Amino acid sequence: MTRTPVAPSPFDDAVLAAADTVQQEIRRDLLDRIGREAAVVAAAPAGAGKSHFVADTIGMLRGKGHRVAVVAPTNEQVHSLVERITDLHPGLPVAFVHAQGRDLSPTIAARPGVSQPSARDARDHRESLVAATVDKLADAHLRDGLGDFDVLVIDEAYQADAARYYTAAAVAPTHLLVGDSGQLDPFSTLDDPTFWRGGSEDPLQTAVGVLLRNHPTTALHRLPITRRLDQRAVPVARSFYPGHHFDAAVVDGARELRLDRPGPGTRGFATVDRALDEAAASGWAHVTLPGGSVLTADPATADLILHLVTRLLERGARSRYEEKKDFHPVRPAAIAIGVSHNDQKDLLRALLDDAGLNGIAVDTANRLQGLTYEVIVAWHPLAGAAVTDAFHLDPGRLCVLLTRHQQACIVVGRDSDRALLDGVPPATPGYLGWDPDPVLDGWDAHESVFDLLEPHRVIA
Amino acid sequence: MSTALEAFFAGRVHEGGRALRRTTLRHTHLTDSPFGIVVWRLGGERFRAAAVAWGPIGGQFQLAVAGEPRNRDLYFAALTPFAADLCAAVRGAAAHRVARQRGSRTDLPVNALQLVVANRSTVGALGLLGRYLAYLSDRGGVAPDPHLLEAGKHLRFYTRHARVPGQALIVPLDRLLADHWATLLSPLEQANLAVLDAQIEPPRGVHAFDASTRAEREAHIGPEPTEDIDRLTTELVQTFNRRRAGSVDRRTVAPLVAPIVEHYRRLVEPVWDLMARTFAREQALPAAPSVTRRFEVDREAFGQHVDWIAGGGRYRTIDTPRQAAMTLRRLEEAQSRYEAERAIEDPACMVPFLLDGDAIRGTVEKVHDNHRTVARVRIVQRALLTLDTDHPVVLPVGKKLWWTATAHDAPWEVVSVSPQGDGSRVVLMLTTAPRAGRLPTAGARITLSTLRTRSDGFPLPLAPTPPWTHQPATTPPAPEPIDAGDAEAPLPAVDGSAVADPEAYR
Amino acid sequence: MASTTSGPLDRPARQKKKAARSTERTQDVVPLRPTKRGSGSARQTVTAALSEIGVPARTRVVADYCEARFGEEIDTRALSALRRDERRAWASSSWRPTYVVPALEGRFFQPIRGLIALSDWPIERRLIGPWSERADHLAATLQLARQLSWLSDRDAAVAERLASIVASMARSIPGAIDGTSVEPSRIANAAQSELGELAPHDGPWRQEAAARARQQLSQEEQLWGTTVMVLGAEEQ
Amino acid sequence: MARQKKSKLTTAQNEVLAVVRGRARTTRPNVRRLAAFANVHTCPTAAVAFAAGVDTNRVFTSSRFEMPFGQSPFAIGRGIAFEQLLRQHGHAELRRVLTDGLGVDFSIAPIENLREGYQPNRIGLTMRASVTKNRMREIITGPPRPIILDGAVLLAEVGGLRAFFEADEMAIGVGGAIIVGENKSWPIVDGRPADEDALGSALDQAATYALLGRYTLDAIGVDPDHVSGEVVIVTPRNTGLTPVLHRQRVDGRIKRIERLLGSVPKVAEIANDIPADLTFDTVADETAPEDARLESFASITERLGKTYDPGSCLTSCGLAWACRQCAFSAGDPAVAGEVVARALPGVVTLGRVAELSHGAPPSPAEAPAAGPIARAGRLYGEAVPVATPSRRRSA
Repeated sequence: MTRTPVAPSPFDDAVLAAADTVQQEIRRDLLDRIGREAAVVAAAPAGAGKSHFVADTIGMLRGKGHRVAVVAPTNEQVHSLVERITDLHPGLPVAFVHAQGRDLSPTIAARPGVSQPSARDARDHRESLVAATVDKLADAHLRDGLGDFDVLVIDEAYQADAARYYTAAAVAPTHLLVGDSGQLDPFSTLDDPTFWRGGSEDPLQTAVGVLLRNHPTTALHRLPITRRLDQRAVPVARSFYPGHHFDAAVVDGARELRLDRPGPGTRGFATVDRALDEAAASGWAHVTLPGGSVLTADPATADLILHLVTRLLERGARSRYEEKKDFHPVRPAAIAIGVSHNDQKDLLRALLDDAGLNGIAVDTANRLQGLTYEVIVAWHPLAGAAVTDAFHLDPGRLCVLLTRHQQACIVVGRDSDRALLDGVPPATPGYLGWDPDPVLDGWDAHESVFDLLEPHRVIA
Repeated sequence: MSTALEAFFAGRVHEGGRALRRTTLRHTHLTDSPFGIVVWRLGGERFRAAAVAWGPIGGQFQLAVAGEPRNRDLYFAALTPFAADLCAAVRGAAAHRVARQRGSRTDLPVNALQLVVANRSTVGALGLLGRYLAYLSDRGGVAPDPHLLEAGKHLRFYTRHARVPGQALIVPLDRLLADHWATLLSPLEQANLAVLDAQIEPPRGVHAFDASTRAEREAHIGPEPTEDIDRLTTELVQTFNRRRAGSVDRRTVAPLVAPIVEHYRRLVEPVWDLMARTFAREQALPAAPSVTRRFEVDREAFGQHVDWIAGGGRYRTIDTPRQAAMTLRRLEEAQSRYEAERAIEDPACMVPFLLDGDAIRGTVEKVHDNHRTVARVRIVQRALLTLDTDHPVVLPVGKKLWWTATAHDAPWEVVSVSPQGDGSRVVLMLTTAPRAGRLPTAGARITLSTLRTRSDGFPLPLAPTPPWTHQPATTPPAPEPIDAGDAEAPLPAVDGSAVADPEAYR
Repeated sequence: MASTTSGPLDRPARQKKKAARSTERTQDVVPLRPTKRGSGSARQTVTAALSEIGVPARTRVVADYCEARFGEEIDTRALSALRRDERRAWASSSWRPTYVVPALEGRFFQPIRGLIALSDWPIERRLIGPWSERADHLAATLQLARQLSWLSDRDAAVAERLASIVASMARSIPGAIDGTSVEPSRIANAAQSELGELAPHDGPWRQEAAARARQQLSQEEQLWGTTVMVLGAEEQ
Repeated sequence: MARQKKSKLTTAQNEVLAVVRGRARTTRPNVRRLAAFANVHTCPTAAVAFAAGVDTNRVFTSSRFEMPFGQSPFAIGRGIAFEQLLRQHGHAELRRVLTDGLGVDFSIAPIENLREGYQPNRIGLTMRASVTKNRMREIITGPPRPIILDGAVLLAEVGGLRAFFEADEMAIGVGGAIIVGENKSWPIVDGRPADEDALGSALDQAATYALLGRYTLDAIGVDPDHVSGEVVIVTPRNTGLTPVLHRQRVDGRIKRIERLLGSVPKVAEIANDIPADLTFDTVADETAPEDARLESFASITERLGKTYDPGSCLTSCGLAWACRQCAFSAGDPAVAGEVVARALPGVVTLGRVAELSHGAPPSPAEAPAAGPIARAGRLYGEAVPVATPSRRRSA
């Protein structure tokens, strides 16, 4: 049990130094390329502090007088980018160009330097730092001719697909692509989106993918650090980044989750309490309901999840951090529930609202990408499934669900889930010029994660 | 797709002994003068249509048989009449235009030539044939008949357009039937038109399953022949080649090819009749309102294609990044809109959405159209709708649903959900100003769902020149002839029983 | 597998196939079962019967139900042979369909002779504690009574055969049988009310025992029971 | 690398298996049979048939359950011709395509043709296997010159028994690595295969050879990773037969094959606990009446158990049509495919599904699945009041 006294420095200086070196190289390579049609790619594991790095780099670029456009796939991601930038560089002018109804939250919007002009105004005033979603920037470029920047910075570049990148890429010659290669690839609603797979024209490859495919010599750097995850979470995270080594920035014991009121409570809560204690002590708990195949929006699983979060708050969870060294209560806003399907999301949302827990976020893996919470409850993608398929095996989905947390992650599934990986994976089709295989890769990732979680298993 | 519904269908089909309708309407436009095509290939020879039959569905077919399709001269001689007819039919259909009411510059063809084939594998076969013909080289200074090249371009266009969800320019009947009927057949088995038909209309007193297994054994649809079929073909072709002794002269060859023609006529006839029968059966079903809209999109594409060809245009064989990006967007658009239109127009197609909780149905308890609320800064007028659903529903507050009657308009937002009788009482708020037509009347039974028929904002065409990031290091090859190999001498056929491990050549 | 909708093919599969054999049905109809009843069809029939009963049941009851409902004679001795085959199949491959398994007693989780269940049921339903056997009997009676009333206006023949079973099952239930008449609704109510009294005891016990089982037992033991030899109990 | 130890069968075990085979025609495992078995490996009946060496594709010969797995003579002729094209004139085409594709000069590389000069039996295969092993050893001991092995033979332990696998070609000494090649006679046009599944299985075959090659090196104490995780597929380009080479990484597929080899049931174990008197004899008896053959098969599957999944069985197992018949006869939801089977936890037959859809009272075990089905029944009834009648043809 990690009740070790706080180390003098909560950080692992070697890891920080290594990360800093790489970041310096990235900035140097970027500055070398300014004015030319060239790019730098920064691949990061989950929670490497990308946004901070992006905000910092943007400040550096603006300091040198370069005009910058910074984009990300979703509005939420851009909102938090604007927040980060203004955190680090108070007063630095940032123009957030957005679609109707996607305004910044009033508090951020009110910060000095922050403006929300129309695309046309942004163009006319030659705003020198524009933030937008990839789609909005593309639209503003085509419709209103917004562009002519020195540098385009793309965050979450592994979620942006080549089709969206196509137009955004035209706003500046020099690009910095920052992203997390372990998360979900761009997806399509088509029944068969594989028509172009393997071709350099494939609109569904990632922005990074199309860039490296067409320009294999592009500088590619790997950040060797995760700041969000601590050492207890790293082994699991590593199964999603083959060939990419990284370590936790914080030393063991720098973080702690404490449950003031002791469990186990009433008989009904026995399992829930055991799960919470395990999660608090080790950072992980894998709670399994009785085996068997159930509907995707299984009520029993939803109930268990509800109990877990209510009980977590009831027991007065408090956490301690490298930054905030003394304990502070875990608020609902610091808890999120990750699922794979919208009907699971709807069911849980309804249950939580009834229980007056509107503060707790529930969302699908796609929407949780890039976000951070203290505690995550993850509805295992294979929970109660009768068979495996490409969607539920996708390593990216599992990666997102299991790498959002700073303190603890509670995975909820069924006894029978592990057995789905007995036997042999299905035969898969082949695509020339396209090596990865989501099913086979996912099969391995899932298996190693199951093994890593086994010591934290709590049978419900 | 709702698994519960699929299970229900399986149970009822097993019980009733025949397929059940998945729809109450027909969701594919079927024209009055469709152009049918049947293809039989030489086994393993993806570019060799050993026989092509074509003609008006329900009418007589013409049959083109080369005898030795691996001989360029014989092959082209046989295919030319088919090519000529296809070109004539396409140009004929494109001749009459009407000025477009709205949108793009091009006038809209009044009609478009609808191709009908037995299955999706025939679509694939035509695609390869088209790829082969569209870019023929004039080897040895002999230019192939221009009809062949043009027909190749048409086939390329049709098979690429086949990917558009809900399109009706080229109709693979297996797909059409599988969309309209629920059977006991697994997806794999649904690829056989005869098997599908047997489950839909089994002979009197015969269970669908028994009828379809027999059909599976006895009916051959093509385009890929079975071992038994090609054992016959092999003998015939060998005799043919021996007799013609290298001659490709029409007069010499014509009498010799007759037995092979007969062989394929026997193969084509049952398929042709089957196509006519299945086509007629689906045509009898009332068409869904939106098929005309979707076919208008098809006609536009068809018109643009014909103009492009007329202008001597050629198609790339590999999309540019721009084409791929725009196509992807177009296909996704078409797909979601097709799904929505089906379910909104056809109660049977809404069932899976109700079962999966993506739609709710109930009786309007009351409508309050003068509710005031704050939208961002100012007070606005909104409508509140109270709906009593037949079945308990799980909906988070704030979830957006579209009333099927206004699926092209603004959504309703869930305000509250509470138990009520056997179901739930759901209060929803209209997310825009309550105008007439936007509000249902009290007492009405209505359905709301996540489906909508309008997408936000129409996308702009992408810049013609790709950004440097999307320019391949090596520029992709320009469209090239792929017929180089067809100069090679025909390969000797080898019977499976004559080799140790025939599987090795699969 | 009965139903009433019209059409020549709506009879239950087995009857349909008998028809196919006896009467001059068209050749297209393939016999729907091997003509001889081997241990083979016993497996399917017993599985079908158990899933319709829905709780662990005595082999005798299952056999009677099979006969009444499907017109299949099941030799109760064949059932133990079946169970051996089942376990071999389970051990021999990663095949994981529904098996016929023994119900387990709740202390050492040993298989209980002559009381069978289905492997895809949650373990708490396959465990037998102080109240469980009675509770299961009531649940079974309740379900069969409902089944009876539903069938009676759909398949008189089957209903008739079923009635006697339901009657004999209901005998032990106070207030279920009024004289000789078999009233499904009356029986159901009686079973329901007694069940209502047992549930508060049986339910929690099963939950607790199931939790123990899932902590202590391997997947295999959770299905087939432990093989610890205790006086009086023997592996079957 | 874990490598199963091979074990000889006892006479008794061999006799048991002989009984199981009866009159059924036999077959040996090879890369394609292994791949086919992978698709049905959870089926106990398929496992027993595979272990006993029963040729499932021919068990039902000359009955209505015989599946048309045969190929057109033209297709086979094309395949053979393509192989010959690669070999003729001292393997000129193979040399060219490897040189172009791998960037290593094979124009003068020695070629060890293992297809000729060896007896077509286990002795010959054993000799070819040892030559293959020796040539592979040279990757570290020998001079750094490229060699091509045509028809390399690799040893595998399948189900605990020795099996021989024949690789199309093996290019040794490509930058210190060994690269496995697989030839297919279907065309690649505009850089795309006509059929992604065909490409997938070709890559799986190459992956199998790569894995067995690694086992071979491992067995002789050489670093297995000398066998590259990248394989090559050689196919015709466009019309005609002009060969072209494609490189592809198959690490994931290699892992899959490793799992597969590990999950093939041990023949010895199967022989030990197989029910006595269980045999495919009657099933394979072409003189017996069809229904008798089916019935005998049904009793086998009943005793061993079977998993019928149309999606995988119909493409991979010669018993599938018979299995489908049994499944239908039993009203097994599996006939309608995996989606349906998955939707019905606790409900055993389609007949029962129909009843539940008509409102039959579900048992506690059936309740979870019954609710949605009954509701589907109601909703469909509302939407389609009377099932659309359509003209019936008379039989």
